[in-house]
Amino acid sequence: MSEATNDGFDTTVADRLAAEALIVDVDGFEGPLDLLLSLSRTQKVDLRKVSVLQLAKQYLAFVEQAKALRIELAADYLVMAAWLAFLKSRLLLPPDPTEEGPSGEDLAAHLAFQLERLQAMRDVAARLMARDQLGRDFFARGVTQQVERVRKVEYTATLLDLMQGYARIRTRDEFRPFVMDRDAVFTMEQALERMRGLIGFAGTWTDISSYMPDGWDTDPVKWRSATASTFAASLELAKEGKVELRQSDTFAPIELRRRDGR
Amino acid sequence: MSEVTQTDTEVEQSLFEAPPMGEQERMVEAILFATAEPVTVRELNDRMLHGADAAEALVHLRKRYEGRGVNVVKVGDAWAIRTAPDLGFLMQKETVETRKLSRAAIETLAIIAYHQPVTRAEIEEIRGVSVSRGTVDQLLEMEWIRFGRRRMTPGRPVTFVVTQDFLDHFGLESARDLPGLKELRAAGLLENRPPPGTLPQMGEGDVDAEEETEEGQSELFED
Amino acid sequence: MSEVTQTDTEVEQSLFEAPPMGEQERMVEAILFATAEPVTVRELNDRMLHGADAAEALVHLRKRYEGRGVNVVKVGDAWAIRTAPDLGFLMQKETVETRKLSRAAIETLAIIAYHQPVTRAEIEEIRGVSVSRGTVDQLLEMEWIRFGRRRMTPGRPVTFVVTQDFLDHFGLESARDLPGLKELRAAGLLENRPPPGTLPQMGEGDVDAEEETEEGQSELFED
Repeated sequence: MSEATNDGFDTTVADRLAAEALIVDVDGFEGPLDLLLSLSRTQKVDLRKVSVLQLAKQYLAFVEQAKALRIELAADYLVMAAWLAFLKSRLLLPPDPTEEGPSGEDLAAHLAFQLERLQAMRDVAARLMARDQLGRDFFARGVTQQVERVRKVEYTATLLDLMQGYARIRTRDEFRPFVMDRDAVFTMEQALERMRGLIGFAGTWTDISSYMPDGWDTDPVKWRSATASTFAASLELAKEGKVELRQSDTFAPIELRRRDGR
Repeated sequence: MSEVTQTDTEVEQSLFEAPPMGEQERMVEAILFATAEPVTVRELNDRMLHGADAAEALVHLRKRYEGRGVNVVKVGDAWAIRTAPDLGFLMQKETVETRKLSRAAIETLAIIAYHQPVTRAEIEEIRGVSVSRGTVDQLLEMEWIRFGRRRMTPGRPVTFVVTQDFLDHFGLESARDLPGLKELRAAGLLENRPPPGTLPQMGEGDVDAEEETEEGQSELFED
Repeated sequence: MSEVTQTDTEVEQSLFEAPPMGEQERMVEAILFATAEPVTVRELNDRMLHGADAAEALVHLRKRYEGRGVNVVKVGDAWAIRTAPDLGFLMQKETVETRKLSRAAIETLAIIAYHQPVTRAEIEEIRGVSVSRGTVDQLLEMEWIRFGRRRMTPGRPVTFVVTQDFLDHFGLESARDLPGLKELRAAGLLENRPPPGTLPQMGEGDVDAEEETEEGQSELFED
């Protein structure tokens, strides 16, 4: 830098400063709308009275300048430039009745609305941040007492639960005799076994009741069980083809004899 | 309801008589003092004895603390005790360094507060630039904003609204008390005016701008 | 200390006049509220403006909070605001969970009630399964059973009996009032046979290891 000639130094510095200013500015802007808002401030009027035409010219001039300085502008800046160029032509030319779409004035009014709204949001954001804030201007309780949650489990049982519980245990005891009650049950297996041993002697028709086990006729419960199992065993033996069964009449005694020829 | 049931209820209630108002005031005072977070009237009633009227007790308590070193403040539908703002200077020791919010975050927050419920596309339309994920995430993380209802428009976009923490932080009783809200509305600046014809879409296009209008806002701001 | 220094101090103090006592009280109130630790008078004076008299402000403030929901209390040589002792219950939320006693516990309890005084070995013999320590401990803890006299048999085993609490809970005058087996049967509580297709389980009965044995047994009865 110090080696530069006086002339060269002057031009480069001016150029560079201008370029840097623009670069910094473009970087500092949050998009084309923000840039437009900044530009509109140079008009030093109420945003409602801003001249959109003038704003469009300013913006386009800015973009031209950026191009001249070979500053790369983001695509949305260029899109906005194209749209503003279109808006500018609409605002300058007398309205063409054959042309469709919104008028230049409508478009300009909306842009002005957008700028005003953005500015309004910035103003209230500033007002919001200027408010007293918790932890900075006013404070919450320093010591906090958490609500202690005491969980207490209470077990309950009703008298019915208790009695049913006891009944359950005692019933279990009563089931044990019931298991022994199997003595009062003459199973079909027992009957089959008994009859298989006896049918060898049954060459003639015999009442099946004569195959009933000994000593089972005194207790009616036992009697019933033995009758059922003896009858079932007879059917089983008939199915096996070992015996023949006959009954002369309904409720008449059922008779059995060994089947010959086997 | 049958008469029997009514009588039963009465009997039950008389068993737990509400303590006198002075006592209720003490209870509310103790609960609010004990907690840093705002407490809802409902929770106060739940924690106090049967038949307590926390809402009334709060009216008395608020009055009692007027002009004192600490005040009873309303935050949304909850209540809290906060030090008087003019005494903040005494509390430098207690000041918590808050992360400095970026300009984008502050603007986004303001837009959400004033336009809530508001979609991301609407925020982008207002700011003229796309909203970075990080900005929204930061505000969500600070619990200053939360998701609101989805918009019943194509794509069913999510909306954002501000939270009770936000109100608490900025000492607002409700979102209706936001500074300048009335003026903004009167000036039509909270309207979602659709761009005439075709405009260059800024940020992501918001397809549903027309249907949205203000109906969403009215839910929150008008009663 | 040199005279010069003293004069300097005086000048400095006169520049900042102490605020009126009411204001000092507000300050102390705010500091005590917002600070996590109890604060000493010295620290209060340091944080307030020059010439403040925190000690006096504390006297007033303490008086102001007398009988309120929170009180100004001295903690060691420092001061703090604390919930009034009689309102401590507000800081606790008791949730009572009612659970049904396990089947194992009910059966054990029933055996103790019907057979008291009874040893653990006897309970096990009657139930047909071993009695877990936890079950007996739970019943002891509930104060429904207690230790009775030791049996004068080898090993001098402890016995269990039911307590007055037990009788109160079940509305019994004495354990002798428990219905006998005949009455249980008459009440339909003793079934001779489990209904076909079901296990002989009454109530829902939580499944624990001990019950598995029972289920095994019941299978024996159904064929």
